[in-house]
Amino acid sequence: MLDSILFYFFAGVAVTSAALMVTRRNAIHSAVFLITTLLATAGIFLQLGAEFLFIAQIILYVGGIMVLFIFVIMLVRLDVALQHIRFRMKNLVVTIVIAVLGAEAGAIIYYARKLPGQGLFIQNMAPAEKLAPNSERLAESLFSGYLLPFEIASVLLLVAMVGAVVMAKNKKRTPEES
Amino acid sequence: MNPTLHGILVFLETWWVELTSGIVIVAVVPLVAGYVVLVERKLMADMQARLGPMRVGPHGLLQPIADAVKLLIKEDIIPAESDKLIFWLAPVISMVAALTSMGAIAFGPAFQVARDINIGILFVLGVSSLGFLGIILGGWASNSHYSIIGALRSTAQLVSYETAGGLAIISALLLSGTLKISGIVQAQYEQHVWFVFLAPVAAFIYLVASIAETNRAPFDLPEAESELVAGYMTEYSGFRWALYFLGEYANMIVVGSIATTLFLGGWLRPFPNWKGSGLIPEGIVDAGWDLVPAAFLGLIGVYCLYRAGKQPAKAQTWFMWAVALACFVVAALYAIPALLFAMGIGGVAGSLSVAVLPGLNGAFWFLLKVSGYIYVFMWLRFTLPRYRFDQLMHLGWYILIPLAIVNIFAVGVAMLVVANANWNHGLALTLATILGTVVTLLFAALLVRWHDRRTESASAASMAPDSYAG
Amino acid sequence: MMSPAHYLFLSLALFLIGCVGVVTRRNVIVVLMSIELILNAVNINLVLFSRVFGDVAGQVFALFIIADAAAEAAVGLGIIIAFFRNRETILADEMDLLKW
Amino acid sequence: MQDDALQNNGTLLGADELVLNMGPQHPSTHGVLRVKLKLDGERVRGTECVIGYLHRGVEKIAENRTYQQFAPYVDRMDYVAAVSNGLGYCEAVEKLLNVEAPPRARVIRTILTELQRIASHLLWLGTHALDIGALTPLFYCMREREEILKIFEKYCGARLTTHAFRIGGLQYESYDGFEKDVERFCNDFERRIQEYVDLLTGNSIWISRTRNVGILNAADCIAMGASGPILRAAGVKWDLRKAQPYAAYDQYQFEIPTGTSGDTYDRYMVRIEEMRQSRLICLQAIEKIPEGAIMGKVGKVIKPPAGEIYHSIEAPKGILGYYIVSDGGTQPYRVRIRPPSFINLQALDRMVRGHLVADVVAIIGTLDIVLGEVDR
Repeated sequence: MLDSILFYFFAGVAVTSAALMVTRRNAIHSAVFLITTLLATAGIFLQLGAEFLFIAQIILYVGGIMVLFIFVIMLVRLDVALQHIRFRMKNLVVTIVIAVLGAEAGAIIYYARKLPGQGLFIQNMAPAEKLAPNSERLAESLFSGYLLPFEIASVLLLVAMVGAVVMAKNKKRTPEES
Repeated sequence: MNPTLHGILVFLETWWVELTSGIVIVAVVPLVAGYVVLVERKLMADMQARLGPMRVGPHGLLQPIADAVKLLIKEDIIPAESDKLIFWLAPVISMVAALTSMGAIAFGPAFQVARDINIGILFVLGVSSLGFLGIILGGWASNSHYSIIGALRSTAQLVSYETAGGLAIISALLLSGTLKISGIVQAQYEQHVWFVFLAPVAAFIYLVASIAETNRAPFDLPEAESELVAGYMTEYSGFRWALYFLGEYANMIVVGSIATTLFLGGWLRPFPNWKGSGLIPEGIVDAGWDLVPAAFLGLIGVYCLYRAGKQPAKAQTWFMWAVALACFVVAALYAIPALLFAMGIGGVAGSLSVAVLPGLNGAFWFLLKVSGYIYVFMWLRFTLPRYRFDQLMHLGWYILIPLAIVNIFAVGVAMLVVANANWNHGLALTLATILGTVVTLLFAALLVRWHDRRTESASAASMAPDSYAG
Repeated sequence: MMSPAHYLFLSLALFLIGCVGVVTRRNVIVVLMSIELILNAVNINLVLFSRVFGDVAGQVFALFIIADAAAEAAVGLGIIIAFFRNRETILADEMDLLKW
Repeated sequence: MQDDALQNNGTLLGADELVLNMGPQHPSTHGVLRVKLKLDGERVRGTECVIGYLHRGVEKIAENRTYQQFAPYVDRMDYVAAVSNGLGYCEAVEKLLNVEAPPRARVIRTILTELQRIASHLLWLGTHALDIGALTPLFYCMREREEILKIFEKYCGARLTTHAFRIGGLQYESYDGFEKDVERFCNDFERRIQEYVDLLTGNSIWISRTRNVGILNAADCIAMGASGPILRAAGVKWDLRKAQPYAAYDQYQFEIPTGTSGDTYDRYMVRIEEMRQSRLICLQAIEKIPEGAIMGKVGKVIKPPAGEIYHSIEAPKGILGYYIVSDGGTQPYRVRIRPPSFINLQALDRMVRGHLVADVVAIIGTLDIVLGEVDR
């Protein structure tokens, strides 16, 4: 009972604010709605027993990435950010195509659910205890089996950081140390 | 019975402690924050040779309520060119983040809303850091240059100092080996020492970083009133402003709680493991500690009696008497279960005291430590001038963050040494801690020297030819 | 207990909304945000299946995706800033030069 | 201001400079100074001072008042150092009349003026520290200033705009216990100064906020006519109390404190030391206040002979000069006042270039301007 209320609440918030995010003209509003979506998704993670991802989502996504977005939106011109979405035929067509694709995928999920035992996927979840304690299990996995990808990810982040700094550095300005 | 009603009843039965704690947090914390403001003003007045608020209520004790009423009935101004939605939303984010993060804090062994979440400390950190979304959005939405400069400063500052603070916390987490809040306190109990003594450098870095995170002087640049009028809050007034303000003070309580949990032993009393040597029997020591909160309240009462005669007005004298009386009554109420417990009286009263006493004592010690931490905040605010933005950034990136990283390694190596050495555990611990601290401090000294030389040469270079260039 | 299909539908919905955003919006920043939304939808699937199979690997991958999203956002926004500085625009359909 | 910026591409990123309007309502422009800052990020690329929000036409008023009637007006210029203003004006008119105040009057004038210097510097110190973010010194300074204002109040009944002196001498005898009050204040004051020094001088944040900030070297000071502590902090040993002694300054021993680099920290040190020296002057002066009349030979109607005179004194903020032209009537033909704050304010642009917004506040504070005097 509580579980489904929570799920529908989070899912509703996520989908609604995602839709609002795509349709708002103002980029800051989009960012705020994306933050709402991300927080709702974090709630879904928590419901799925992924505590660590829940907090990683909040700290990294909302506290890090989205702040970066807002920062950049603040830096670039406002009247550009306020551009209207011009409704064009192209957009309509694209949206319809995506909707059709979505309907197909939805149908697949729906019918796959109707075919128990066909081996498409398991209907019921494993007990939550299998993943507890979550952060310890995650850490074990991360630092044993996935150590190399982990290191690569850290290198990726470093490269991205350096790249972003190089990219965003103002070359016109005379270098001035304070 | 109606199944829905039954479901609700079951739900309530399972979750009533959490629900009550949650309601208490939402209802009480704003009030507490208001009184923290009053305490701050009183302390500031005391340090500045004046009286502070005296008009509303005896010794200004009703001032926070009067302030709240004033702010509530103030005209609600939204600047014409502002972004209304965001302007409306931003202070709410600030406040909600601070209150939500309190959910996972353990204000004692019994008072915790989100009990036993595995990532407790990360939850508190992560959610409280969302508060600065409120700051940056509010600064942007106000559409004022002061606000936006304040918001930009705030973002840069929070990002830098959260990094330093997070790295400092890692040292303590290494020592405790868990993210669970009760686990961290338990680890300090089991290791017989508060982590502030095992990782003093980390505790200090966290102190500095937490001052910066809460935008308090000397790091109050985002709202530096002499430079940016009020920074990101410039365009805010009335109740929205009050939300920001309460958010800031609630945040102070949050960082104070984090520091208390991680470094100051949480709800543990001093010397929690010391059960008395041969001279004093175990029960007496425990009972003595149990009586400390009551004695503390009693002392406040005695002080009130002492001050009562010196009040300028009759009403204030009576008020002081009343406060003293209240203190004595509460102290007596507090002392009874402790005494019952000590005397080993069983029965209903005895079992009740056994159930209630540890929780109450824990909350007392926890709040005492948090108050001490917040007092340090205030003390620094009244004493120190404000940093400049570039100095703030240099301090964060060139000194605190490298220092925190080195400290993590120092603590890690010290832990390895302690784990592998076959010496006396306590001796190894002391030695390793001292060594780790010394290494870190040496590194700090090097950093500071390097940094000083660097800024000196930089400022000399920028001053000499450039300063008069049009 | 909700069935996995519920989560799949949620993830699908977010994914599709993200796709619509990427294709229809002109503001590059919003396009980047839509990509974040898509990645997030993928994360829901990963976490869901991690739970369904009782294997933590899915969550590890979700963590990697978050890291990747951070890297992507940093570089993407860096490019946007550099582009804005030179061209004074952040509209996707005005980004029609390969060199400036 | 928004419009200005929008024309320059309108953004923080795209714009070459962002124009920030500081004042006239701003907590730390010390009144109604308006400074338009041209910023690059937080770095100041240029400034433009807009003054005149407090203009009352003091010089014009003088032409329609008798010499005595005009005396209270000068108190309203530098209203935190009213006594000094009055001293300069009275002495200027006395010079025009060719009379001298009696010795007793001159000594009492000296004591009050030096007390006023301390009060002015105290107010400066408190607000300057507040600008840089130290909250507490302000209240300590106010506490000591209050003692001085009490002495003023006992002497002439007014605290701020005192109108303590009259042309030709004094109107009021010093009250009973005047010497004792001054002595008590001076004896306490040494200890009190130490409190500020403890709070600020060695504080590393204070030092880093003031060292190498707003440097104005000696040549620039002289070129711009900057005077007072600003000039002395740049290393120029120039003090009118020594150079052209007036009142009774030639009778007392005191040092002229000077700095070396002319930065904000030096100006702070110079002013702190000046307070100490003023205290010494007061102590020397109360030792022997000569007996005698307090009013010189000045008629009820002051009609100076036609001519012109320039007289300047060392006010707390710098050289305060009065240029008075008389046409032989009861009202001055023209009065021109050289206000130290106005001249010192010129240096602002040069001092803040290349610094950050936070330094602008510190530099406005260190200039010790009073807008009543700048705008007159």
